[in-house]
Amino acid sequence: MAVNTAARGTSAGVDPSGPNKPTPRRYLAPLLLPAVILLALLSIYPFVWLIYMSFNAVGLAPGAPNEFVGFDNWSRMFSDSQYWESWGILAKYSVVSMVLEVGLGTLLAILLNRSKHEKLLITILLMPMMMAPVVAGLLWQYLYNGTFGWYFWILRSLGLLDEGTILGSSDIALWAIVAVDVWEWTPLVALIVLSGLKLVPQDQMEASWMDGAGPVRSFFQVALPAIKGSLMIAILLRFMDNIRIIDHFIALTGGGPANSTKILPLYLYEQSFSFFELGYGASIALTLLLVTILFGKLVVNRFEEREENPAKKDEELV
Amino acid sequence: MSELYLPPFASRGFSRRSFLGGAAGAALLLAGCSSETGSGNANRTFANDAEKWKQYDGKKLTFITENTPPSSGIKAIVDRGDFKKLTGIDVEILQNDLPVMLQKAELDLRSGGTAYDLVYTQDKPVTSVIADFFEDLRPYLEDDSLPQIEGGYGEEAWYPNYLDVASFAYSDRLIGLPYDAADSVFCYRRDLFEQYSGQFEDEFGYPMEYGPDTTWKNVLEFATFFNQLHAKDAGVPFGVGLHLGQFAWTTQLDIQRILYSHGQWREFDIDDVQGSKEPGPTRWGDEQSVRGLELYKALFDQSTPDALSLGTVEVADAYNAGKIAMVPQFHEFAASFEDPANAGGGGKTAYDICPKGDKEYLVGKGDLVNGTNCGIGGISINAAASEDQKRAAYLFIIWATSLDVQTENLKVAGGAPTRAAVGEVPDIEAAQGTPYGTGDTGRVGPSDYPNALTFPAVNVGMADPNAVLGPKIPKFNQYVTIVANEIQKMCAGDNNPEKTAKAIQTQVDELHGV
Amino acid sequence: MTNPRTATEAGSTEIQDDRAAVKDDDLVPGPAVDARDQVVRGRGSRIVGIAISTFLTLYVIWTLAPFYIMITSSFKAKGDAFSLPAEGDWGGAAEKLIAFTPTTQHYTDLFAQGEFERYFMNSLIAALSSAIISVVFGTTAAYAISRGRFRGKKDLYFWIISTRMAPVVAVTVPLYAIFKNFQLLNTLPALILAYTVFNLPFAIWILKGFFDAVSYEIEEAYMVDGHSRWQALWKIIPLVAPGLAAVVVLCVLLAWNDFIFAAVMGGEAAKTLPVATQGLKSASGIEWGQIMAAGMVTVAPMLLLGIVIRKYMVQGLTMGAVKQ
Amino acid sequence: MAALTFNNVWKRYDQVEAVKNLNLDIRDGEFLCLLGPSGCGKSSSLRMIAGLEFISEGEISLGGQRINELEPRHRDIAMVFESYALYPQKTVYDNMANPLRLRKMSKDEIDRRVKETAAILEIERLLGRRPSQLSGGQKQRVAIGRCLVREPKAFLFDEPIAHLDAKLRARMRGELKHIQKTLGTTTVYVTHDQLEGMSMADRIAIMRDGVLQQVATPHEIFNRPANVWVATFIGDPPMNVLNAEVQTADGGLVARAPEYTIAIPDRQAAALSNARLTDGKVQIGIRPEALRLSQTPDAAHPIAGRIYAVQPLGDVEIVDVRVGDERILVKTELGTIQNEDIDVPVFMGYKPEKLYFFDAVTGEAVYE
Repeated sequence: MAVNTAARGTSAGVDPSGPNKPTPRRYLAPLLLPAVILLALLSIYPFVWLIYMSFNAVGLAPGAPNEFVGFDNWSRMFSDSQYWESWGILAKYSVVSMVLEVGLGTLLAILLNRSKHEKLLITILLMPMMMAPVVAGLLWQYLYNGTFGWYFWILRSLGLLDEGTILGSSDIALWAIVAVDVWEWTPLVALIVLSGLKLVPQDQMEASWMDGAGPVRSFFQVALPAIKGSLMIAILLRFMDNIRIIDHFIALTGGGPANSTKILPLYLYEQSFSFFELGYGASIALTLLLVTILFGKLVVNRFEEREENPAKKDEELV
Repeated sequence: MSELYLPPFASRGFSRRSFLGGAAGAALLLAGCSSETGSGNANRTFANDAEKWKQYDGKKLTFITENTPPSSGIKAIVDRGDFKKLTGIDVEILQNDLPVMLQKAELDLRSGGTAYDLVYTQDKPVTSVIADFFEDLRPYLEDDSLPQIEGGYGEEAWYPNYLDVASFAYSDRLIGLPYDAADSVFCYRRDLFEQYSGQFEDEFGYPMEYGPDTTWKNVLEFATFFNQLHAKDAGVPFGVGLHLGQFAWTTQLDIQRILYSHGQWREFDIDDVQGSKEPGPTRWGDEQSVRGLELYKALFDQSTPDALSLGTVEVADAYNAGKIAMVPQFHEFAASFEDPANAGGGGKTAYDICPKGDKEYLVGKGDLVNGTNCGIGGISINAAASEDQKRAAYLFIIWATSLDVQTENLKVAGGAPTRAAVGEVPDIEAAQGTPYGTGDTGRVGPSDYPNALTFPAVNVGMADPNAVLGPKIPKFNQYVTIVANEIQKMCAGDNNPEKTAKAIQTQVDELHGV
Repeated sequence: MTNPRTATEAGSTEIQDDRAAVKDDDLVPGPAVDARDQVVRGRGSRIVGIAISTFLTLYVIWTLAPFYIMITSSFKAKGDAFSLPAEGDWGGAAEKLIAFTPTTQHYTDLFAQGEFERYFMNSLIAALSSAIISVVFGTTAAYAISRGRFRGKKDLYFWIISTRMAPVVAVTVPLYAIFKNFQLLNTLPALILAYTVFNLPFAIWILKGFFDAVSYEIEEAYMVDGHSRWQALWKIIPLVAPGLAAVVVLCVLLAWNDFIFAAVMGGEAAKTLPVATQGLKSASGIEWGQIMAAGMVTVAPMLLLGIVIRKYMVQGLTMGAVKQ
Repeated sequence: MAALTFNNVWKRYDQVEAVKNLNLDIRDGEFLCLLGPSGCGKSSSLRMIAGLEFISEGEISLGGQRINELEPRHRDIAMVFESYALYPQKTVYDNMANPLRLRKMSKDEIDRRVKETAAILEIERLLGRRPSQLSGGQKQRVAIGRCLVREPKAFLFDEPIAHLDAKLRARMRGELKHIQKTLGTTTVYVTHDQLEGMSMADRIAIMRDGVLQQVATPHEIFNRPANVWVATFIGDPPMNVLNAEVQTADGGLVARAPEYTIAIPDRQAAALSNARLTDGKVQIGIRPEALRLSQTPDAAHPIAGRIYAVQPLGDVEIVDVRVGDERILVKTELGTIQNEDIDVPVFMGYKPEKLYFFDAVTGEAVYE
């Protein structure tokens, strides 16, 4: 029964593990404040600025007045068909790359988990992640190139691509960028899931075999519930990165052809730094931020859940 | 953002010619202006030109420019010390991809920054966007304490039209001098034309020869022919290359050439040289624009299948790889077309003026011309810089656009000179194609100055009535983005030409608040 | 543990299972890692085994092929070396991919004309400085959050984390305006501060986990032994050293690979490698050989880091979701 | 229900041989306990039966049928894990129903069986809970329940009660034995605790370093251990083992050590003289309860020593006596020792019929 009280303690929000005993407050301030002030300067101040900008037509010249325009930027945004289309493209892009990355990554993790070459394979899998996304974009642009590109050549030689090129057709370009994303980031999903698999209780796995489950059934019955947390973390991290990082798009298509790859962050980039519609850009940025913060909340919750998990595990042994 | 564009004084239609015509008035005006610039060395007197050049010894200038060969050439010449020896001034030359360059320059200038003293101002993508932030050069032209432009400021020394395009936007302020140029010429595989001319005649009833009267419809037929040929495993894979992908403004130029050829159709009812901050309703959506798009779509269907991903560079790569028979291309690419290492290059290419409009695609009664467009790069001075920096920068401008440096640049990097006299330098004259109009414009063969091969075609293409120089509008980049997107959609089969023209019209008019 | 194939010695990413210690019979293979190899499988197992090997091999090829093409292309001379064989000519393709005369021309060009040394240094300075700032401030803050108990702690923590997750472009817009006011544009300090926006929260996030794992009793023991509270804190720093290493490495990686900040705020004075690489694309010709060489220069140091300190890379990239 | 046979079974992990040439017949309906210390190979043996480990060499058959190649799920064997291995996301009911559902049993049948089993185990009121809401003993019952519902050919238990507290363990021993006897299912039970083996098993198989030492009833194991190792492993406190040399004296045999001499009873003397002892070295085994103590020297208490420590255990006490370099434990009634001070001299006597003799080199027991 001691177990139950401990569990209750956890859910009540009291530090469960014991090590984090309180440090007197007078010690906390000098430790915490430098970082908090620095971060506030670099994030809250800009955030307030961003809100301010979204209600103004922003003049960049010194002394040039920012003209208060009320909700003009906002109403423009809601009636801007490209804005909504770009959300759609972002969603399409994220969902498809997510499905592929989670599917492939989970499969990889399972295979890695049983592999004798786990370390070597992880090292290899890390390599794409080390590459600056913009360099990865350039590299793949070269691979896709209709004149020099090996991947173009391979697809043509295999007869998989009869007309058009990879980045030149609005049907394919987005999927071509998905492929780059899958190439660079599936390993990340695999690593996170792998760490989840390490937590899969082997005894439960065996119990389910003894119960009569086959490999597939026991995966769904035991492994999946155990790695669910990891999978969620992987998915959320990838979703947020898709919103955060647009380097692949900048290097590969710049949003073309025919806006078919203009995901929202890229549209924001274009409005802000090609057309210098900084006020309008700020409105778009705020909506993106809002969504990211929602995702962020989910991620942090997941992490906290996972940190509490090992405790649960111990308690099963008591 | 609109308050940024309030013109110093409105002056629609004020052109260089009227400005130069009223010479006396101008002199008065200039005298008045020069007295304003009364700081530093402005009122000093110098014993000779050498001293004038040296007056800013020890200063440092920063020049932000595109990463194209002419700028690389200037950088090479600066780096070897030519300008420093003359003036004692150090120049840091920053090269970037044009969008990045524009972004940086625009951010700096709009915010009143002085990170860059000198800015490369390509006429439409850059100048039309940030024209208001450049120094008026008129006072400098008349300033005795500064060395003056070799050969003066006038048509005698420079290629026609270049001055107009590089010098003005929205006002009579003279904001730049032409420094390099990218003019469209028509490049085609002469070897293939000769080889298949007869066969083409059998099928189409006239010989496959390219000349000043060749129309876009002819080009379409040539392309169709080549593609049919390719279906039989002969010739090259594709008939014609287009500049549809990558950068919106090259896509806009690609369609603009064709549209202008038919009755000198323009996008806006504005003056090409001055441009306008309030261009009013666009002409997109009218019948001629629809016909033009139909022609463009037909050409697209006969072009490389990957045309949607090919920008100017990529289409040149494809041409060099021997995949394309014809391509309208900017004349600075001649250097790579003449490189014998390339399958499609190395003396197989002929250069001529862009095709003429075809009466079949002409709506109404306009003229049919050989529509030619360009990207003229000027150099301008950041108006926010200090007086001395601006004067030192002026020294750099007149040096960089001088005959000697342009000639040198052509040798070093295959630059694209803006002074007609460069073409008269004996070596370079010898390297040019045979004079235009002899029926054999395209000179073929290896050359030390491959770009010079295109000069005869450029000379005619960039002159009236063929040259189309506009539109200079503050929202040029937004405008071309709309055009490029809609045309790409049309080519991808999402929209027909008529709907495309209307879609462009709607969005552009909305952009300009019409 | 007598079984050499048990999990304990397998290193980084394996999670040690404490049940192994409780288990009476040490000969039972460690949990998770290898145990399933020991399970009796049905007849299809050989085919499954072959399928698995094939899949893994293909995946490794898919992962490495771009690197191979990048490396070889960076050593290929212009012209013919870059052309492709006829479609379907697989023999010719193999020849083109393997047999060519390597040249270091592109690298020489980069460093001779392109001022790549300077870009390299810019990248290095920006990345390292931001990493150091983040780790110094991050350590104290993480300690305080780990040990402290105060109202609003959760909200503070979430705010810190959400900063790390903000879209880069969204942050760039206001930061640009602010840096402009402070005349920081086009300087390395601007980049260093911008990277700190993401690196500092990341450092706090990871290091908090490490401090949580250090028992408070250790500090109490130091204090009982006669150290002050500050000395005690200082004494446990070595215990989170792996975390500090992980954070430095990951901060360097993030900053090194950034493009948007450097492109918008870096200017020439603070041009970094990714921006310089992208800048090799021009409107009048793309030197793929040179771009590939520049890409190699950009990616090689990080690859090296990745191989040398794989463990921390894995941890950092996964935001600590993978514990060592 | 079926018999289980190990036929020359080996288990190897890379360099290590975990089970060496195991031959063992487990009869139909028998409760067999695999007993041994850590690393003796008992768990590996059990897991080979389950199919959770490959059989490196040899054959295991169940009901006369070779099962080496059968996947675990096709063996029709149920297993209770040391950690219980309950599915945390499922309720107790679903945990127990899981194996039945995998066998595509009808809903009613599943319900009937789960409830029946729950009744046997007295866990009906827990059916709706999740494992995290259960105590250790309750989890243990659920884990057993998950096995019972299946009516498999054999039960495997892997240290099922090792993590319960002492009181609960004693109770569960009785219950497990009762259930096994009621169902009559062949059962293999792995433990390191000799008490569990002794109290529950029909027969005990003792393993050490992968080698089977002895298979016998608990009674036989205790009273006729096959070798010195088994002898000392079973029994609490463990059997005393003294080193001595066999010598001839007074027409009989004696075992002589520097501090004492023990006369070897006649019935064992014959065996010992026949046995080819190396250099006459012998080990003498005496269980602590077979020794008696006196604080005065007499003929019945020939071995002299000094008190090292006295551990009273309620009704009895364990006296730790130092004899020369050796220590001997004596289990005696409370109050035998008046003066418990350290180093007080004491004298030990023994029942000759309770002496064991082992070959000092091979460790084999020498019986008449």
